[in-house]
Amino acid sequence: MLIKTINVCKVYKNGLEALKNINLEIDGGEFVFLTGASGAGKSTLIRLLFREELATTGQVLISGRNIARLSQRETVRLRRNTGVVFQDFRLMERNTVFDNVAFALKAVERSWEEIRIRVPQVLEKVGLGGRESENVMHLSGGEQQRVAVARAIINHPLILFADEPTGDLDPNTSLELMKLFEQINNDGTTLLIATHDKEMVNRMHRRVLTLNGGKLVGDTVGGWQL
Amino acid sequence: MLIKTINVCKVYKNGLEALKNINLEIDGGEFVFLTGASGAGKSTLIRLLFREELATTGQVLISGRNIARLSQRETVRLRRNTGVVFQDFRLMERNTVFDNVAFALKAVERSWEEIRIRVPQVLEKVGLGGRESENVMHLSGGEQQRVAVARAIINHPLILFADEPTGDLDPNTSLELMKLFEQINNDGTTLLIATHDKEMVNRMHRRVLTLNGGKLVGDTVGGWQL
Amino acid sequence: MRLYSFRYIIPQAFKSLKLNGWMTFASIMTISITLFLCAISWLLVVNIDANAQQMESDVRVSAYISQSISSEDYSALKKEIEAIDGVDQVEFVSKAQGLSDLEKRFGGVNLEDTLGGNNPLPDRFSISAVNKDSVNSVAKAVKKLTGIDTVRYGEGSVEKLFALTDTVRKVGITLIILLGIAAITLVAMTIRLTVFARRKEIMVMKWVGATNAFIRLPFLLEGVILGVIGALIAVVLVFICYNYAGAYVAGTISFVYLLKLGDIWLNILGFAVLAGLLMGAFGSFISLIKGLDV
Amino acid sequence: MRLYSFRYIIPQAFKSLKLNGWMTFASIMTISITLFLCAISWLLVVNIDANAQQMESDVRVSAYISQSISSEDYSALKKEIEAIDGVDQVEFVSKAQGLSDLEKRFGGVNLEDTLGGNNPLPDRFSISAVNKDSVNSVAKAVKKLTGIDTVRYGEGSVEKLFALTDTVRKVGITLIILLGIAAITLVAMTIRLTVFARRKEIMVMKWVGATNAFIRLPFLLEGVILGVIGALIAVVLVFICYNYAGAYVAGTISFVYLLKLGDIWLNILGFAVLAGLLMGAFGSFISLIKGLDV
Ligand SMILES: Nc1ncnc2c1ncn2[C@@H]1O[C@H](COP(=O)(O)OP(=O)(O)OP(=O)(O)O)[C@@H](O)[C@H]1O
Ligand SMILES: Nc1ncnc2c1ncn2[C@@H]1O[C@H](COP(=O)(O)OP(=O)(O)OP(=O)(O)O)[C@@H](O)[C@H]1O
Ligand SMILES: [Mg+2]
Ligand SMILES: [Mg+2]
Repeated sequence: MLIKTINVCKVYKNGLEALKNINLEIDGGEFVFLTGASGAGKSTLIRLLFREELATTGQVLISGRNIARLSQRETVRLRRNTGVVFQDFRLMERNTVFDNVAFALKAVERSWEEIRIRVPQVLEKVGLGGRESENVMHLSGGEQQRVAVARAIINHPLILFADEPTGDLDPNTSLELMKLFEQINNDGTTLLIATHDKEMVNRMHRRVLTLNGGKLVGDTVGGWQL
Repeated sequence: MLIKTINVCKVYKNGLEALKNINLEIDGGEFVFLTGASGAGKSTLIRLLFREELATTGQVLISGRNIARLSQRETVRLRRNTGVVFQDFRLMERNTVFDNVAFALKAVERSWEEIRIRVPQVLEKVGLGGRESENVMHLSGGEQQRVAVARAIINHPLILFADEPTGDLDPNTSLELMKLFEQINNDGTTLLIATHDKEMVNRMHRRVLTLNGGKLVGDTVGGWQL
Repeated sequence: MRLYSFRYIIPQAFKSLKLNGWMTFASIMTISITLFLCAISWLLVVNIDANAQQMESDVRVSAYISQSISSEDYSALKKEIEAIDGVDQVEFVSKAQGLSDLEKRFGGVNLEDTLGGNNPLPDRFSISAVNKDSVNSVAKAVKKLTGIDTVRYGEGSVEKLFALTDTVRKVGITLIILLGIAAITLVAMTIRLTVFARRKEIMVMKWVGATNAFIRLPFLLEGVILGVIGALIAVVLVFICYNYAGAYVAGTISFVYLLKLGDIWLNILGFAVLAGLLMGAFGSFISLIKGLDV
Repeated sequence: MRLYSFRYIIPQAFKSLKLNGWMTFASIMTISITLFLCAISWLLVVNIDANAQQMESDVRVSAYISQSISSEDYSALKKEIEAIDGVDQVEFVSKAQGLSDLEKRFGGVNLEDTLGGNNPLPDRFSISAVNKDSVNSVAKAVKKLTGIDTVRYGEGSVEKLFALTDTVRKVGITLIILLGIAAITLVAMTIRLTVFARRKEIMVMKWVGATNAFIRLPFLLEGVILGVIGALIAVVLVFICYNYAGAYVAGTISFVYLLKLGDIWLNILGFAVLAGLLMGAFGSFISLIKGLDV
């Protein structure tokens, strides 16, 4: 099992119980949607899975290892194998589109030749070909979101967590992005995509996890549940 | 005519032509959707209308006044009568939900008694009743978006510009927000809502402006155009 | 802007100081440190100046009385000298006293015996001037009097002393001015950094319709509060250090004259608080001019 | 971390200095100003110290020769004195010269005539010590020699002088240490502010899998670059000011001894650059410890 959670609860510092007893298994190569109302706990779950936050109780296992117990070196290795699209993008402001995407390769110490070739390729894939030299803050909301996607996928991660990656995209662009995700999935990446795009979820007909008030209330293959 | 643009073009500093010769009229009390692909120029148009940016050529008239020619005092008056929901929220980080919303009232010098009563009321309306004392950065993406909406509407603005106000919201919450917008519209506020939520636009059956590559390519009452 | 807006502006300033926790701390530190250095420099300068004045007022003109004058006329001569412009005090030094001074100087040789009671030294007046600039003119005027043979006031070395004290004063003042400029720049830089870190917040305030004054006043107030707190900390540190230094100096170089803290504490406090206040306000102001162009 | 990561780390530092334009400027200003103040204080202290040493070395012990000794034995006596530990130079001052010094002092009275060619003053040796601490022991040792009557070295005032120069040195060093602490604090604060302004960027770097070293090194390098540039600016300013001050001092108080820029410029440059470098690196380091806890 690639991803597994055992009785995971998350209580934030202000006492808010964001996740309640989540038990979850995701196999390598799966393509999973995570749905739920606003504030249901989707982002919180993703944050626990890539170790931005630690579970209050319970365990999160990636490839069988409890990620709360990783050493610094192992944490870095986990992050290098995990792509994340943040709900609020978290781009490096004041940097160019190229630098934002290239940083993910620089950080894992790829050669300059490789960076120069692969960054434009991946930008082309998300529909931002030729925008390399622009400042990310000078892009539209949807364009920024796609830069965030490009950064997350450029490393061919084993796992991709995407938190509402189509929130700022129109239906057509969303569809293209989904096709890209399918392609990545076919290449072997496991995907967990938090989304509230009902139509998209229905159309894709994949496994759907549904959260409600911090509880996992649905885990079926098919369409939108709520 | 409340809002009118005459041959408006916008060329950004990097030479990108974001809007091309936009001619547009919106009457007081209208409820208008603004649609278009990612990067079509929706946010740019809204930025011109509330004077975050100035048009490169052409004129933007609000209540018949060219807003490029407003004095500082008049600009402040215009802003006080205009509510804006930003695509990236622009909340005051590190402040509480209450402070973020209350600031809009403080800035226009309302009394403390009024603030104390109206802020919880409007938060209740957007489904965030009882969350006043939380730090905005500790809210989920959709919750933050609703704080931004609450801040924009609390002053009963004459005009409300909302840039993808449902981008981070699930369908049910979106629907409730739309009902709120209709209610505001009934109370006399003119609304211009940039959105890419096809289903919503189809369901509401209102006037829809469609942008494509910076050009206004559609202006009809009815559904999604692209 | 209506007056009751201050209900929001004042708490806003305090709230933001609290929210920006350690940025507040950094700003206060900067102001404290620079004001502390300024105050210490100022104390050094005023104390050196006080000692220089002391040394200057110790300079005396020796007027040797001609041996052709009988001692009955001395008091008239003294009056004449006292009447000269710029003369402060006139003291008579007899030749007997001059001789015994001399004997002391030469390791206790008994000159009086050697001379057979015949003292060749002249009587003299020791004259002090009201201030250092008069020394020269006093010496000249005294010299013109009949009955005065020679006038000496250590010409070379006194001029040296005056030039030295003058230079020390100038160097001290230059240092204080330099420190002051440095302090204002540092504080402006620090506050500019905090405004920069909060530029988005400022933009938001504009979009919801706040007037410039409504946005700026809390920042200005913040600056003032930072400045005053910083100044108070600096003053406390200065007082402690000065007390300690005073004890040390009294123990080792007691002949050096040290201004009493009791006499100057109000100056320091007043100056520091005013400077802190102005620095904070000015720093905020400078930062806001550019930071608020929306 | 592989070595060729430096291909990214080094440009990253420069890029970020450029991107953070005026934050870079503010940091450099802070470092320049504080180093400038440090260097100026240091120059003051070393120059005062040089002058104090000069004054200290001017202190001479006068040994009055007993009149029972015949002048043929003087050279033997001189050798004896020269042999004493701590004696630097010995100069013979004849009683004739002593008398003429005295005559000058008393406004040109002709003492020789009055005394009828009978000079009552003793001959003496004027002795300089190798350093100020030996003055006392030299005086004591000389006093024990047969043939020496009395020994004088201005006991009271010389002790005063030594205490004064000592205190001046201590105050100067304390000031420099204070300034140094202030400088490091200010620089750390400034860099901390810039790191704070960029904390989100740092988080992003972590999430894409950068190692701590990969994130920290550019910051450290940035700090070092800021420090060195700041130091160089400070040094140039100091050189200009010192040259100007040198000309001024030479024109007004030429008797004050001023170290030549040619002799000390390398010290200043080396010290300032090292200090700037360490400050920058240390400032970044401190800031990163807290700023990077993710
Ligand atoms: N850092 C935090 N501190 C305190 N409470 C938090 C924090 N982050 C989230 N919460 C709360 O936890 C709950 C779940 O938040 P989460 O962000 O997981 O929701 P979500 O499902 O992603 O919602 P959305 O669709 O709006 O993004 C929310 O009620 C939110 O207010
Ligand atoms: N500040 C800016 N400087 C330069 N170019 C800009 C700037 N803001 C937007 N653009 C460009 O102008 C075009 C229109 O941007 P705009 O933000 O108006 O699009 P949008 O319709 O809101 O898209 P989205 O649905 O993705 O938010 C885009 O190509 C964008 O890259
Ligand atoms: Mg979320
Ligand atoms: Mg937009």
